[in-house]
Amino acid sequence: MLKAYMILSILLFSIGVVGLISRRNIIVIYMSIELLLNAVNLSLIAISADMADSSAQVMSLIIIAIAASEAALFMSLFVVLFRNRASLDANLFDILGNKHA
Amino acid sequence: MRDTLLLGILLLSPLVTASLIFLISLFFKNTKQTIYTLLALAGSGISAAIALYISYHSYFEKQIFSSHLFTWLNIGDFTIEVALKADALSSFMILFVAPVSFLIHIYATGYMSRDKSYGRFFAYFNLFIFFMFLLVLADNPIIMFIGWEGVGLTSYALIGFYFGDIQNTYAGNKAFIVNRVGDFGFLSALMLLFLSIPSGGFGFSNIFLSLAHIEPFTLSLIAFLLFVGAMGKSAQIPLFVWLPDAMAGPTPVSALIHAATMVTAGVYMVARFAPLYNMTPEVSLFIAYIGALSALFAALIATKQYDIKKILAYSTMSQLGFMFMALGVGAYSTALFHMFTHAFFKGLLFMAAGAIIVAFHHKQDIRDLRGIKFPKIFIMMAVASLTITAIPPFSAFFSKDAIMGALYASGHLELFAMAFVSSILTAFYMSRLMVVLFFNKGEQVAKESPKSMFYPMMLLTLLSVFAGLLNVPELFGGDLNFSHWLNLADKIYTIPHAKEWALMAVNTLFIALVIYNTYKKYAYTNAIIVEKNYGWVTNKFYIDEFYNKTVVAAIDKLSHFFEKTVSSFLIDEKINLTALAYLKLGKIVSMTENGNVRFYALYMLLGVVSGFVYLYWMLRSAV
Amino acid sequence: MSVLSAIIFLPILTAIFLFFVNLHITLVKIVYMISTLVVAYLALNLYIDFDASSSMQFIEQHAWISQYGIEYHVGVDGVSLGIVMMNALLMPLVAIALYKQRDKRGYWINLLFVQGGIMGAVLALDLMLFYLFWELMLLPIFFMIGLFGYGKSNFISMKFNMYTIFGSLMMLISILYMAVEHKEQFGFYSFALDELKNITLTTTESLLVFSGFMIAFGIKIPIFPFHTWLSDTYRSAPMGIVIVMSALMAKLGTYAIWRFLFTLLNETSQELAPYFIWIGLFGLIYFGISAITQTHLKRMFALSSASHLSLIVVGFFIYNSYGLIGSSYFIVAHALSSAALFLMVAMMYERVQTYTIDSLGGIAKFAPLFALFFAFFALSIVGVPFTAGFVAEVLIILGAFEYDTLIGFFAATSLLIPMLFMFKTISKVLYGETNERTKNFQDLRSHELLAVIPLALLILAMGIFPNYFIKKIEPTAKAFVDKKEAVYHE
Amino acid sequence: MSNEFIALAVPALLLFSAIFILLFGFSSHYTKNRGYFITLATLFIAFIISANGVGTKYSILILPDIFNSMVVYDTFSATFISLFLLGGFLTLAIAKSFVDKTNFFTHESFVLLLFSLFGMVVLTMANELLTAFIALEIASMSVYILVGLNKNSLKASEAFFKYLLLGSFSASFYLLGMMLIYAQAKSTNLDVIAEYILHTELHSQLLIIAGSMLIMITIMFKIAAVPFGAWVLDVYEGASLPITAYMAGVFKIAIFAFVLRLFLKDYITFDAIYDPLIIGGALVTMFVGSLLAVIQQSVKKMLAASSVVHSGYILIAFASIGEATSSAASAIMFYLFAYFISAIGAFGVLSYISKGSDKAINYDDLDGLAKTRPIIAAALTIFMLSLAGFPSTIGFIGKFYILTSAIEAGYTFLAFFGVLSAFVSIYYYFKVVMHLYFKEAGHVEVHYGYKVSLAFIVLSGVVVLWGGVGTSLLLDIPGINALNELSRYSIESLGF
Amino acid sequence: MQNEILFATLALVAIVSSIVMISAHRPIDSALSFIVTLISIAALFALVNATFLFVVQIIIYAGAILSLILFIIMFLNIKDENLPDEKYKNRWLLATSIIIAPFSAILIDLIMRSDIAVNGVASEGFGTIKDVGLNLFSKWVLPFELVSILLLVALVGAVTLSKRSE
Repeated sequence: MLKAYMILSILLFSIGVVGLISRRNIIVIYMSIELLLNAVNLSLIAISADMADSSAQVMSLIIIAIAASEAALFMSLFVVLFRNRASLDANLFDILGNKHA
Repeated sequence: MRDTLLLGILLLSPLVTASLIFLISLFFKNTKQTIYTLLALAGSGISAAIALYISYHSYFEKQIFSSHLFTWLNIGDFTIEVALKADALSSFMILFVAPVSFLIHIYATGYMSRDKSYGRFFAYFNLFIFFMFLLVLADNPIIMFIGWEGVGLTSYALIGFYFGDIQNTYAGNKAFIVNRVGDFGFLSALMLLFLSIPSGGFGFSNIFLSLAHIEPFTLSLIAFLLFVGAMGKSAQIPLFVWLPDAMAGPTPVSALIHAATMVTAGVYMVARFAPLYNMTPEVSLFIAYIGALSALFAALIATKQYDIKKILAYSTMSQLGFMFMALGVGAYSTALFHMFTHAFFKGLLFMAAGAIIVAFHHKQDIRDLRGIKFPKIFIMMAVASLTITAIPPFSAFFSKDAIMGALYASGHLELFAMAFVSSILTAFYMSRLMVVLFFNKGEQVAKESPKSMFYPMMLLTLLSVFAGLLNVPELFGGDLNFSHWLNLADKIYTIPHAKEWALMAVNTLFIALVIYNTYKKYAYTNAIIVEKNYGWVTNKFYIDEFYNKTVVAAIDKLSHFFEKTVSSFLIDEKINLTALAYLKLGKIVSMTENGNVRFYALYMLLGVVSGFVYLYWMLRSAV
Repeated sequence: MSVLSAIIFLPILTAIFLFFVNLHITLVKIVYMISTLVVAYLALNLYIDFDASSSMQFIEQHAWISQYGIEYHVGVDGVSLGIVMMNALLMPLVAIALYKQRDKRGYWINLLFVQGGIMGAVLALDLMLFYLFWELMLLPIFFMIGLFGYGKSNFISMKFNMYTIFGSLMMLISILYMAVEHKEQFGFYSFALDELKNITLTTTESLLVFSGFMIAFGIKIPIFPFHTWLSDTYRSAPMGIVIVMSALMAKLGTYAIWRFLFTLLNETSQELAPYFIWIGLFGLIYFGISAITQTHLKRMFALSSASHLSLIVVGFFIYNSYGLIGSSYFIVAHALSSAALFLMVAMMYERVQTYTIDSLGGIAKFAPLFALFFAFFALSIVGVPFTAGFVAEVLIILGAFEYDTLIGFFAATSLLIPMLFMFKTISKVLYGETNERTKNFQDLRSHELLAVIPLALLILAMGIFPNYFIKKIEPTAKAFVDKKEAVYHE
Repeated sequence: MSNEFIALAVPALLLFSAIFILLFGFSSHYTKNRGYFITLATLFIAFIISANGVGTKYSILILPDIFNSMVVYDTFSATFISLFLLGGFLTLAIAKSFVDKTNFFTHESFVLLLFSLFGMVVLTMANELLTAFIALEIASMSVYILVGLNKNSLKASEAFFKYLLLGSFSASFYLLGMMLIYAQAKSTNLDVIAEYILHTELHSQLLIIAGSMLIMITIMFKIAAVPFGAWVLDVYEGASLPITAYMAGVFKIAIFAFVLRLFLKDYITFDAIYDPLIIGGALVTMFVGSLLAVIQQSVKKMLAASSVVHSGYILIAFASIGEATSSAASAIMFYLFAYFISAIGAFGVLSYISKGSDKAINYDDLDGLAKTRPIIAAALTIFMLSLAGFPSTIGFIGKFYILTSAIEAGYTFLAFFGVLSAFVSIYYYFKVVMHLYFKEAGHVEVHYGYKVSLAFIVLSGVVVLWGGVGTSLLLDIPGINALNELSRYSIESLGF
Repeated sequence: MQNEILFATLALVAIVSSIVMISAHRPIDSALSFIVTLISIAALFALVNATFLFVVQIIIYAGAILSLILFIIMFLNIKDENLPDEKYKNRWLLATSIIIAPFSAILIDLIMRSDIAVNGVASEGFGTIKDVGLNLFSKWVLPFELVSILLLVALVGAVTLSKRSE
């Protein structure tokens, strides 16, 4: 069961990565990141169950808290970005690249 | 102590006076000429006096003067002393070098009297005789080489004396550079010689003692390379090209350096190394051939020259060829004796030419100087010309005849033949010169030369006539005093008196015939004007052009090739290109920095994936 | 603090002082003069106190970076003494000759820095210390070219910098490699010359280490084919630095070959010697011939320097006492001559504002003193008798002949090749018709005379009485040759 | 002061000060200057306290019962903590003009600065993966926000965006890796993991290896190793200069402090597996970094790209850690000292002369500075030389150690490539010097004021020089030897 | 067996919904499918007796964070025309999937090969709030405290960044 959970978690993680890279919409990108964290959590819970030790659950609890703080930052990021460019297209934000140098 | 003093003063008085003149002329612009004159004459005069004194003692008392001044270099076995030695050979050399220099000094005070650079001239002049003495008196070849180079250097300065015309400077450059080619050989020879000698110092005596230890090939190489040095200095084929150009210098310079002293240094050097050359007959023979060729070649060119000094220059080269022929067959004393007489008559010829040039406003072309009226000069020049053509009983008769005899006796008849032809040609070009100058209709009358020019010439005239008496052969009841004095490792050739008489007679007869014919051809005609003044002979067989086209042009081309093609294009440009390529690559790589965050994430992913692929590969082989 | 440290650090400290204290330019020059004269005085004392019967002396040794065995370790022997003396002598003379031309503080500060750097590099006996100074002396040169150079000076200073640092970095790798090897073989780090020479390396290792060093030295000298920075740099650099480069810095490269390569990698050096002899001979001819068609004086003399430096390299690599003494002597002789000649060129430039040979001519007519000295120094570079260069060349040629006859002949071409361009130059610059530029040519002023006369006298003295000078080098040379013998007998 | 006290006092001080400023910021008594000086004073005091822990060799677990052995205080952490505090202090001190002239430097920025330092302090002491991660997140998030402080600036926002996004992305790799390690070793404590590795076969370590790899990716991201460091140019460019200095000089060192501990404790066992990766990473990082650096027009970007190269150098030493443990580890420490001070100095000078403007400082902007501001120009030159590894500066000594350790470990070729990229770096660093000295100023510069900032710049310059030549022979001030001792003690306190 | 079926179902739901999330054009669709993912993950938690975490997951993620996202989407009032025109979205998705495939495959293979499962027997009350809480405050107190600071940082940051500059 543990391995199944872990494999599922790896798959979700990969899907998250794919989403993160492939999508231009920053909100979707953000959700992909959240998916990454959830994937890790899923494994941790499984490990916890397997070990019959709730430490891993604590860890995932903490990760959820971290995710929450990331969420706070991302929310403000959306605000800042949208305020500046009225768009949440990741491709638009490239003035720092060499194209404009 | 006495030796040191004598040799030291002999050597240093020209140097000191030269330096003084230099300093004065540089820092006190308005010095009177008299002061220079006094200094210059004092310098050479003292030397001349001491030289006569030394020669006297050497000749009559067989004394050897030697002096050790200081150690020049001492590294392990390599010890070079600054040592002077006046043995018979050196004494003989200074016997004519010093007085002739002195005479030419006096002459030059007159000749140069109106030149602005009077002081500079004498500074160089005295410096030159210092180096010449160093060359002659040195007791080891390295010091001799220093003198050898030094005369070349001062000669360079004097040839380019009138530096306002860049061509004169180039002539000086040419002289020095060609000389240095010879020096290259000379120095190489010395190095080889030094390294071949077991130990015990590098003085001449020790060198000659050690010659037997040297293996034959090295010895020949050394002998050959030494002669390369002599070729340069004594203007032999193929290193003669500088001598005619060297006539760009003031005439006293030509008289002193390019007739009487410096150019004879090669002869002196070969004679100095006589023991060496006696051991390498093939090189000696080579020398003889080079001498013969030079004599013939120069004489041939001289027949078609029009510049009075150039004629004399080629004549010098030709006479030097005679000397080398004698050296080549081992008749060292004979060669030296010819050198001795040559110093007088050639010096005289140049001085006379100088007097003419001064008197006729620096005209040098004999076609412009046809039929000049200049009686005193005419007499002196006639004497000198007769001397050079070896008409008895003038001095050169004895010397040149001895050479012919030696050549004949040595069995190398081809050499003899070449010498004979050269001798005939000599008679032709000298008489051509004389006849054109003096036996033609012309209105040009010169004013008399100043006394300072005249008296030295007088003295030299006398010497030209009588110097031969010092080495009268047995044939005429003499006992070859000179040869005995010099006591060189001569090869003794004896030929029957009858043959000798015959040779002499034939020779003299031919010369007389040539002179007569020449007179007939050129006297009071315009033969000189209408004769063909182009062609191979007139243009000196295009040797200069040949050198220019090959050596000089090749070096220039090579220089461009090195600088433009190799350095700039092949190396530097490639280095710059590498740098540019790096920048270009940077530009390409920076395209990954396109500012798009998704790409950055993609790079990360690629990194992750490749890392994991690597890891998996690693672990597969591990597990 | 020994005299050597004083010689090294006095200029550097003076430079730092001058940098921070904003003095009037006249005062700067005075401070410069005082500093360099004190150094000259110290160096003279050093020369007098130098014991001609032994090799390395005045050793000073302190721990510096102790964990890595890096020491402050300096000492002087016959060969380095020559460069120290030249460095001490030339710096004040440069100032005497050029003080009117240069009114920038940076000029003098940088010169002081260079002096200290060169002193340090010459005297260092610890490889790290050597490397430190070796690099440090680069910096002021970089600044000098960039600040006071001509033409595309920015580009050229950068190029020069990159070129030389490339070499230095290669050398750094070699040094580090040797130090690490030392640790592996003896258990502790050391960068001392005396220690590092004990390590044993495989053939490949020693070849690679050797090349690292050689690239650094080869670029600095420069030997073919590392020379392409040379002519542009010389052309662009201000004269003070040109003098330093040609008279001192380049010599340092040859010196370092001898000091470090021959000590550390004696066998490899001997094995590779033939190649470098040929490279050197090729360079001698190559640079000499390249110089012939140059039209820019500084470029020409740059190539001329390179040509002679190649000969010095040959002298070192022929590995006998003649070669060594000859090269050491040539280092000094050429330093004097080339410095003097470049000084003359600088004075000339001040008057005519051109370096182009073809636009000059007839200077000798109005400026006999200038012409005299110019010609004298030029001839001393060619190596005519009675000048120091002659002695050196004779010794190197002798050494070359001892090594091999053919190589001897090639080495002897040094009699010919420099002449080809030098005489052309003398003729075109000094002789011929005067023109617009040269007709008002002012002869040497007294302060300029003051600068060149000592050089001329020293060149003459070294040419006429070489034995007096060579005695100081001989023990060093003997030790060197003994070492070579030791290798042969093993 | 007992070490335990120091270990608790320093983070506590930072934390309390941060919270104090946070609250004080809402009060009407708050002025920017006060906030600034309180922060500065906090940093200074914290530095003084922590500096007491430097120099002797010890290693203690802090309150092991309460904190469950999750944090450890040893010479290693003490040294690094002092270093960041000093770094933070210097950055802030030099940035005085910048702080004054910009309006986005509100009290929150001081708070965030202190928080980030707090995070780094904990990170350095962390002996457990999750603790380390949270500490890292505290530090990172503070820095993300600091990057985006100037929210009116498009550049800053964009930098914030990129940094946050990629940072979170990379952080999730860390968590994934941690999860894998935990799954295998059943613990996240470094010591326990090390124990586990020591007593099991490779077969039972597969997930630890994979997990370590994933953690390494996060670290590579933070130190901007290629290909994980693509963000660095953009973010450095977008952030305001003091923050850039802070990131380059301080934050990066904190990461390295953690990595070094991680490496020495756990990774070293997998040396054979990771070495080729690190070597490859080092080579690519140096190569690409120097390629990027040579073509930059902006000095700031150039410094950013060159910081990538410096990461490459440090990776060389990491590769060598397996074979030449103590020398490589001390080399890393020393190199970090060297890079720290030089980078802070270099960015500090840029921030000093930028006067708070958002504009990128191009090479041309430095033209003629040597004439108008000789001292500043000289200081910048010294920093450039140090970054380039020019002898007589601390940067050279650092590079020297790195190269030596590489050679000692048998990676001479790596040292060779290191030297090659150092060669290229000469170009772009000297280009700065060239512009400072050789070009004429296009415009006349007014004076910049703030003697304090200037004093600290000069001080840094002197330290850079002293670190390159300093020896107790001359003055009784700790020089190279002392720094060496320090790094050796630090490494030994980790058990080596 | 029942567990396996449940797991398989939930896993399928999670995967499908997450794929929908990353490929939906409109963010609101993504968010909604993401909720499905989160809930299925929460259900997976519950499946292994992590009851407390199940609750937390539902409350914080599906509740708080997702509402926040939705709120932001609404708040910013992003219209369809403001959405990026993702022409090559599918290609990107495909390409990235191919790129990441080795990574996933390797990790899965490693997991399959490793001996991680200990099959511990859960005690009574495992995964309850008490169990987790005790653990949290005994072993994990430091991370807990640190997380609070992290949240504070995030808070300060969010406030700083979101407030309009004066």
